[in-house]
Amino acid sequence: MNLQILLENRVEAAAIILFGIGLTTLLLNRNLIKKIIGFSFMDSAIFLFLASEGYIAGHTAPIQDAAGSLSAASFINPIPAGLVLTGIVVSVSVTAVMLSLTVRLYQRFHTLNLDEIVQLAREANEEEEEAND
Amino acid sequence: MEMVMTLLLIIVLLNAIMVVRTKHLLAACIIFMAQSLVMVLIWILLQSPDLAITEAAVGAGVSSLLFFLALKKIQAIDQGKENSAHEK
Amino acid sequence: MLWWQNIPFFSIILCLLSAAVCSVLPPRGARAWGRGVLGLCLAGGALLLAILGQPGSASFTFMMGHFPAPWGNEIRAGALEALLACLFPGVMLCALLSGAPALSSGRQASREPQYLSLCMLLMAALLSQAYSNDLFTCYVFLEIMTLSAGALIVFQNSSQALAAGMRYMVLNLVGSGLFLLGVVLLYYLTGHLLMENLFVSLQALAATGEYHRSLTIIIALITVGLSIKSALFPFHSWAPDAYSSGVPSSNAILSSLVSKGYILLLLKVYARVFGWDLVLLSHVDHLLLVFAWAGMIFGSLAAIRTSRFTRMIAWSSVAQIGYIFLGIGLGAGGGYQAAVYHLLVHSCSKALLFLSGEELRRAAGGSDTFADLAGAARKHPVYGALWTVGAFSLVGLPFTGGLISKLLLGGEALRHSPPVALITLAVLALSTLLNVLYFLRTMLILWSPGQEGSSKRGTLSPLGLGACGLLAAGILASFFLAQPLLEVITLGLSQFS
Amino acid sequence: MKNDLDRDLSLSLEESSPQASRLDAAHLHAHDTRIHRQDRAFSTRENQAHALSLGGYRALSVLVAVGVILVLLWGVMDLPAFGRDTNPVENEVAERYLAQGLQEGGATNLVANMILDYRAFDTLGESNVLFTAATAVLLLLRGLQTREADRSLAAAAPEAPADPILRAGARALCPVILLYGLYIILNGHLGPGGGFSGGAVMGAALILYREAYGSEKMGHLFSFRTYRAISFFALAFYALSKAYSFFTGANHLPSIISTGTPGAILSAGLILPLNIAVGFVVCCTMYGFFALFEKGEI
Repeated sequence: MNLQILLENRVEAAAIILFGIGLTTLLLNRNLIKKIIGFSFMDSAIFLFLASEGYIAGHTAPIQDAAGSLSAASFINPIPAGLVLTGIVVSVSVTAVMLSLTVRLYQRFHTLNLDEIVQLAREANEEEEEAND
Repeated sequence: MEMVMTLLLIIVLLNAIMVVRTKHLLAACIIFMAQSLVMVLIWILLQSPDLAITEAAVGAGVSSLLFFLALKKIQAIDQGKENSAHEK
Repeated sequence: MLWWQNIPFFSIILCLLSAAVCSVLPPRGARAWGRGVLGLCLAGGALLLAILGQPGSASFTFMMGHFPAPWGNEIRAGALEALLACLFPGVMLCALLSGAPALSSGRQASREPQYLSLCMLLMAALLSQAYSNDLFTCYVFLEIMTLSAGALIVFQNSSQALAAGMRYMVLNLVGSGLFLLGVVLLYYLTGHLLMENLFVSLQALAATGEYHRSLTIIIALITVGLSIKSALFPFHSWAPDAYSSGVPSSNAILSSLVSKGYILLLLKVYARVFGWDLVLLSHVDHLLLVFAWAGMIFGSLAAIRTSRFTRMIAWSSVAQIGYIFLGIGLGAGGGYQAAVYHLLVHSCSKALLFLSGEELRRAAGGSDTFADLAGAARKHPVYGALWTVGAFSLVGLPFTGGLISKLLLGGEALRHSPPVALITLAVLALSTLLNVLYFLRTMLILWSPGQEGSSKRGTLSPLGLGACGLLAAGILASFFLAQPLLEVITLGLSQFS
Repeated sequence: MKNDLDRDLSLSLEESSPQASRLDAAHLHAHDTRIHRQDRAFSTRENQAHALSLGGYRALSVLVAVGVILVLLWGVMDLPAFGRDTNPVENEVAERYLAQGLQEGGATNLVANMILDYRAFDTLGESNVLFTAATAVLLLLRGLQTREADRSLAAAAPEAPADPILRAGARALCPVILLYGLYIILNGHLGPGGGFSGGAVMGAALILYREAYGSEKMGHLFSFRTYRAISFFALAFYALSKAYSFFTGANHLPSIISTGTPGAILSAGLILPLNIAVGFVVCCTMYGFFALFEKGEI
């Protein structure tokens, strides 16, 4: 019976699964590029969830004609679409910043592995400390 | 429409798993682009043309471009490092 | 609508506009503009506090556009918001004044306008966090905070700063994602995004007992998301690096303002969206209490272990964030009050420690190890004294605000059941002891007669000194004016619900 | 990995043989290297532990993912079903946006009404998120090329003269794409589209032109100064016009902005100018991202 509900809400279920995969990739994958892709997937999962909230079966996109003759009851909810629009902008902004940071890190450390980068930065720190002594 | 939606959702999830499993970063970025294109279709099915246009221009367009550029840059940094190693 | 009710709106718009303006001005112009705008915001906040802080005054809402509440967007200001509107620009102004030398020296100089532009964006985001009445607006400005704070870290071009910036970004994005999912689920349940409407719908839902499970999950998502972003104990791994690798002004802004912005948002979501009752029902306060206990001990232990001066200050932030969350975990009236009070005190103290600590470091030749800092305070006795004031406040000695917040927390703990009260008091005592240990050690090192030979008596910049002095005055004032301050906080919190 | 460890072990065995005890200096040197070797042996062992834990790490990732997914699925299972018109989100808020959006906002695209009129504060924040990102990328990547490690990079990848076909294609396509982007922006209040997507399309046209004709030629057309000026004016216009609208709205003052005739190109009050401003910001930012990633300079 639970499966029944899941199947009925399959857009939401897919969004949640995608969110889980994206979150885990962002958090635990060591490769920076994959982390960023994971972040993107996580965000699109949330947007998918949000957009599916506004969807009403059989209704159309909320675009009136000039005379305002279409019935308001024939449209889907415009709020989720607007929020997702904002969210997509935020997501691409973050992606650009993350990618530029990745390029800088690669130029400095020649690796895309975040664990190694943290390790190397720590070593550089200690060397500097020794040089100061 | 129901069937198409289900199919697209399955593709979305498969893409996500493939990104995690692939060894090639270029492949991962191409999958990212494919993912954006699938999302465009999903937005159209969900009756949100605004989102479809934006996703096509931004997700499949600019974002993917930035991913490829970043990879190219990383490759160039590698080559530059090798070159300077050879010079030494 | 009275004329002064436009102040919150104007300060947000002014900061957003200044971000664009700063990016096109030359460095000197941008610096002057940025300081001027922060000064204006501070003045506006003070005026607002003078009006709204009076006993019996009421909060007001301000329509952002032509449409009333459930349709349009809204901001709202009460006593607490006014207090924070003084704190945020004030501390940032001090950080920028005192940290100016590191920004305008050498290769950084040409990038200073961009730095100031980011500071302006951060200020706009912090103010919106305080004023906004809409959860999705909060999310958008949350992302501005995340991005601009990350850029402030990597402004310093060092390897450590870049690596710290990346770790910061990754964990903060996880936090944003969890928060956004929580907001989206809330919207799904209620169909609203404005806090008042959310509150009404959620109370109705809670009364019917429907969706209890989903509500618990939503509260957990938002709590964990914002805890990650404010570096509460088990999620703190990014914080010590991020707080200690940037330029001094970035360190001060990040540890004393950005984390506070997230805590403030959490408090607002608890009080104005869910209502305290619903939060208590979900038992998330127990979780916060445990995390806070662990963080208070763990942060202090780590601060003792580290051999670097700036990192020690950064680690002590982890412990201090634990204090604030201890207040939230203790809950019900007095706890929240203590949390807000400690939030104010910690903002001033941490900024002061970072900024005056930087001057001491420069006096010691730029080194960050304790061995090299020996005697640094003797070269700059004024900054030594200021640093000592900050340290006293975090230890909780008399005549500083830190004492009051510890008393408030201890007093509140006593009102709980014996096990909770006992553990809280024991943790408070232990943590204070550890604080004494490492701050006392550092002070002894700083004031010890060091090697005189390498003494480079740097020039004192009057502005930087004034800024640090202002922060120290804030710490002392929070002790001597504790009563009126607490009244304002209580008033502000009561206006929340 | 195993080979590495073997080699290290054999090295340390070699070292322990008593042959390096002749001269003090040599002894010291050997001592030094031994410490070094031990260090390395230590780190290899650590690496091996790493390799062993890689499997565990992967399992942990899967576990975390499955855990998060299950908890969330369990949590949303009792949420309202998909695609019904009785869900809580279909309340008076959405109803008013749909029923009165045309009169109150003036745009036939009701989503544009919602994001640029009803909830314009969010969108003001959104364009500033983009500006924050542009500033951050500028801080991170500007001047990257000119520094040490990358001098050789320029030599490794000299700017190849673009393909004549690409040039011809770009000459034909760029104006069309630019016009299309402009159309999307100007049509934002009448149909799907708007400043953001249109701006991204226009940015793509600029990027294509740059790829075909090289950054130098593009630099004449679109320099860093142009970039700064356009973003500044667009953002300032956005903030000021919205400030005017918020201020009049909150203080219940009459606003000079009228919604015009629905469906006409010059209608919907501030929505069209705002879309144009957003379009310019986005176009500049997208092109700026590209230029900074490619050359470290706009």
